[in-house]
Amino acid sequence: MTRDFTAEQPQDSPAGDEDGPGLRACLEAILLVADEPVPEVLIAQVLERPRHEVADGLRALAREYADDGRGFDLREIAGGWRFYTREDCAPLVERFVRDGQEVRLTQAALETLAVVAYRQPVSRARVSAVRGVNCDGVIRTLVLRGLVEDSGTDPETGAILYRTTGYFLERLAMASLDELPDLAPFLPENIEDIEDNERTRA
Amino acid sequence: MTRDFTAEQPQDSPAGDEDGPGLRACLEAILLVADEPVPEVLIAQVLERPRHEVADGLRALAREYADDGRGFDLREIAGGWRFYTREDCAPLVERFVRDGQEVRLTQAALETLAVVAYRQPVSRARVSAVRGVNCDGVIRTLVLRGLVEDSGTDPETGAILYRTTGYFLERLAMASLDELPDLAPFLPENIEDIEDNERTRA
Amino acid sequence: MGTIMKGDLTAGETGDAPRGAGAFEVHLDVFEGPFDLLLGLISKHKLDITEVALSKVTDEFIAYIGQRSGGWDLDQVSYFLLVAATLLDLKAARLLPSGEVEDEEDLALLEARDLLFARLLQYRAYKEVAAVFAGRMAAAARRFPRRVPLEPRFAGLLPELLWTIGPREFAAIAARALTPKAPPTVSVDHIHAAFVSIREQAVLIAGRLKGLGRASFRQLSSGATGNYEIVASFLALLELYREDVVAFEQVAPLGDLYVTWTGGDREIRLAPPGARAGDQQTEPDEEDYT
Repeated sequence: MTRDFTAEQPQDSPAGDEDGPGLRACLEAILLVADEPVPEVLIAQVLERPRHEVADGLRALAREYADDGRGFDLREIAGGWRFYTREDCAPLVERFVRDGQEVRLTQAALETLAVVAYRQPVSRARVSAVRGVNCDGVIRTLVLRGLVEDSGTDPETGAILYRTTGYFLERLAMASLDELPDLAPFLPENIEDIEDNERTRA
Repeated sequence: MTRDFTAEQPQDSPAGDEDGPGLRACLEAILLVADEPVPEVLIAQVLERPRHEVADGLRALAREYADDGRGFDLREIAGGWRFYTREDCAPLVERFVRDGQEVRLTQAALETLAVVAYRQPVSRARVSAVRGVNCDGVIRTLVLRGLVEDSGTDPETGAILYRTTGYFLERLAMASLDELPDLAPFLPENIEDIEDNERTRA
Repeated sequence: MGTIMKGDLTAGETGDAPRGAGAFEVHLDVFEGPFDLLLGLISKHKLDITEVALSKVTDEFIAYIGQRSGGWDLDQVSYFLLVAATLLDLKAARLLPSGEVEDEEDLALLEARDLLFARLLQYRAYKEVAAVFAGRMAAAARRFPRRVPLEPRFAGLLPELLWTIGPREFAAIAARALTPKAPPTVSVDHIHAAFVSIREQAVLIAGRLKGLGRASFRQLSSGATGNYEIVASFLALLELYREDVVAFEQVAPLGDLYVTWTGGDREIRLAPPGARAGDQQTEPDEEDYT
């Protein structure tokens, strides 16, 4: 484990002096965790560098990846930059995506989906509190499977809220959420307590 | 910047003939789309290559990234391989990632987690006996955080047993539980006696 | 997250949490349990855990318990009392002139001490390794994993889910997920508590005594199938004494207790249980029952 804290940037200097990571490394690190195309301006802001420098850096990097025959490349799409798999690796990636995934939802996934369906829009923290276990990974799977989607943020907490999708309705053969069966017959009588209980826990 | 193409594998192998991408590119492409640690075996299956070849390829790639000072890094954690940002890019990535901050654990939570990690599978009563204080609430929090999970019940007492999760390994950046530091140097010699005693009391 | 351990008790390489040397006095109330407190006290006096100046540590430990008012829960109190009692025991043993004779009590004390310190050492080990965990977590948090959605072209390739449930099954799953889990309870099914009625015992004993006139308690309780039944017999006798139908006689302290029937032909009819709860304790109790 490195105890090397030279990476800490001094407040006044832009990223990438002698001690810190260079521009190339900074761009790579940011793009690696970006979950949607990142505009040049945003990167420039984060790195505190002039935009043209960032733009040049991104283009150089994209060229480098192509020349080196890497498995990924960097593309500018929809006003932002993002890592993509290289075109000629597609068949393998396809095989990986097909083979690596379950075709059945786990019990945990079904329960999580049910909580989202009846409590939507709802935050991950809330779902986890209701189920008593961490649901972050399961919700990511449900999003990946197109059953659940982002529906904005909670105005108070800023937490992302989730709701079910049209595909979810399709799978359950329902025209709308109004057709979700009433929970009352399935619940113990003290349903009021449940609501209260959840509120205090969540 | 490497221009070293020795990583390209010999022609006769299925996933890397003259026209197709080499092993290095394939590994990069697959890991780029993975959102959780990918076991070597799974990659070997998808690429139809011997596992040791894949293992060597992954290690070579990780070394190459480190030598080239890239912004990302390949690491084997929680039973599989995955792209991570490089450590000295952390300040920039933190600035970029919105909700990425992990909540820091309290001292009580850390100690409880330590007892569970070394004694797993273990009941709440056992953990409480070791710490000399009731740990029920802390364990509930650890479950909610996804660090600890239910692993069935003790056949004798019927008590729920707990163990650490894959997310726990991720948080500690360990490939497996074998990497837990050795506890022996810290412990008294007659630890067995304590164990027995606890069992009768717990 | 105020940790109170001094440097010698922490792995000391995490470099993250503020960990002042003067933290001890300030954060006295953050001690989470008796082991925590004891370790804190020991490290405060810079003592080796195996050669603790017991009397001093014991006094401070007891003082700490005395200071705390309110905020205790039963669980905590019992843990603290257990440790305090052990410490007091050990302190008392130190204060007494130590003779050559190793009687059983001495041995028990030695065992208690060893056990307490062994458990303390064990606790300290986990505390140290917890500090290692904190360090590793802090370091690991500086690296971010790639965790992004699939490119759209691949997302469409995911194998179609097998979906076998309908809305009703789905609602049942939701109801189960939304029902609060029952709080864990300790099962007492395995305890076969046989209830013995004191009134029944009283009637039984009265019957036997009427026939015998006089009998020892040993004799009267000889048919008992367990301790609880002996206790019940004894309580029954006290009830009969209150009814003024028996007399007790014990020649020597710890000697046999003799019971004489003085009630003539009286029928025994005791009040239902609970009607006079607490009376028993106020009953004169001169005799030295065994």
